[in-house]
Amino acid sequence: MAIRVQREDFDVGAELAALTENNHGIGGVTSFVGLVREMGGGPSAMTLEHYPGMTERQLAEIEAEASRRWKLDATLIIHRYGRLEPGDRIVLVATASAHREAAFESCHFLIDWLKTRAPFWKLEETAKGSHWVEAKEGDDIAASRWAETTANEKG
Amino acid sequence: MAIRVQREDFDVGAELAALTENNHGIGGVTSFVGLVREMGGGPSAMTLEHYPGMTERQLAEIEAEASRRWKLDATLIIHRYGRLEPGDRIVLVATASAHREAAFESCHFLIDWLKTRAPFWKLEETAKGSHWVEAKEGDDIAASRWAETTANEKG
Amino acid sequence: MKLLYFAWLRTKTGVAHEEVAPPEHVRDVASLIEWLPTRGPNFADAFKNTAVVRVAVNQQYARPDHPLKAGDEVALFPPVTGG
Amino acid sequence: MKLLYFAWLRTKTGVAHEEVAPPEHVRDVASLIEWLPTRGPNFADAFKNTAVVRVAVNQQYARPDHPLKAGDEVALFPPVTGG
Repeated sequence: MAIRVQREDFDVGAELAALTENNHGIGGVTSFVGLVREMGGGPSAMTLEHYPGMTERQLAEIEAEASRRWKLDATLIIHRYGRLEPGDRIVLVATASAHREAAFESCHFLIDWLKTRAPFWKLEETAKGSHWVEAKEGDDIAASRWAETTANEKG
Repeated sequence: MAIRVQREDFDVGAELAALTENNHGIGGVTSFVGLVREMGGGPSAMTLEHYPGMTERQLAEIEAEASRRWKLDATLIIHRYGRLEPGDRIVLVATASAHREAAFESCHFLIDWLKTRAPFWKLEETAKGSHWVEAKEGDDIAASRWAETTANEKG
Repeated sequence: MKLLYFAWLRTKTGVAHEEVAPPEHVRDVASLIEWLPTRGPNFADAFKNTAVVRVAVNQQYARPDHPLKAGDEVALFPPVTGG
Repeated sequence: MKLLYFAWLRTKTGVAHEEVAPPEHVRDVASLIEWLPTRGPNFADAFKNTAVVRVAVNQQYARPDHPLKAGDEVALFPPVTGG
């Protein structure tokens, strides 16, 4: 159960290996790596702003909620901030469980909730200057399919 | 779109990095790593037997089916055979897409189908000797939720 | 009371964080959101459309009826776009 | 016709692969599965419960009515347990 918010890149292989080390009850690890995607109109970098303190708190709450809902042996969320370029890793979410269903569902749950609740904002650089990326309604819909009591906590 | 059936271990971080290299249209990579799980009754190794030729064929068909169903930028399946010990990696399935829903669903689809169609068999070593692991009905059920035309192809 | 602004709420107001002593009638999130645009043209512009403003009190998402008190840390930001 | 056996079908029959010339009436997967247990006690034991036997013809899963011909590669195995 680990949360890290950092400027630096991360080593996916090393992180996943550390997650399952010495726990031979784990049957599977599902992970999601989010990358900076190049939008139409050529290369565009972005800067991720966040709310230090609240970010860690929200991620820890999301992670605790996943551990309540599924039987998990280990979870990891790493989210970067600062300036990132197309192809750069932004986020890693990984969940380990005895069974693959729990690993898949909890990992999917974590990234969906993270996208609607973790206080990060993307400032995209384009040829015409910088602009703040608008939230996608699809993210709220994706998160809402997991909704139970947590759904109405969002302000 | 790559399939590998091998005795050797694999480097998850390097494999995932290679999968997305030079494709900046990819927004997310979902991966699943299956591990040898220690069963009740202490450490137990296993030997994975497979049907060379048919394995690669089946995996390639499953992968092609995933690429028909979802918009994917890259997919990778690596499956090991031979003797493995608890904690060892058995399988890696990874899918890359512009959008995370496609990556999650296709990765989940691939591992569910792989578990019911790829010709691998586990011979488990226990204190009482070796025995062939029996197929879990749950795997058929997990795979059947993806069923369309492919469901009735299984003999 | 400490106010923090993020993303375009920060760039529009021109303020990252500040200490404020709001008038007496500001007792909850809703009344704070009503008061803020009265503080000058940049605030009026930033809080033009309050439907897209999210609020956290002491680092937790808060609803309009959430009460506010002197020592609170109140953050104002648009819908999040991380991940 | 080449036959391959995997997992406990291999250990029970004691055969990994073999070349066979089945009798004339063996024309599809179903009739092959009926003929095999008649080949001796180890085959009778291995094919006691044919409901759990899976068949692939030329490396593709095949149903009972799948026709067989001389040069086919036919694999017999229990439900798979990989991944």
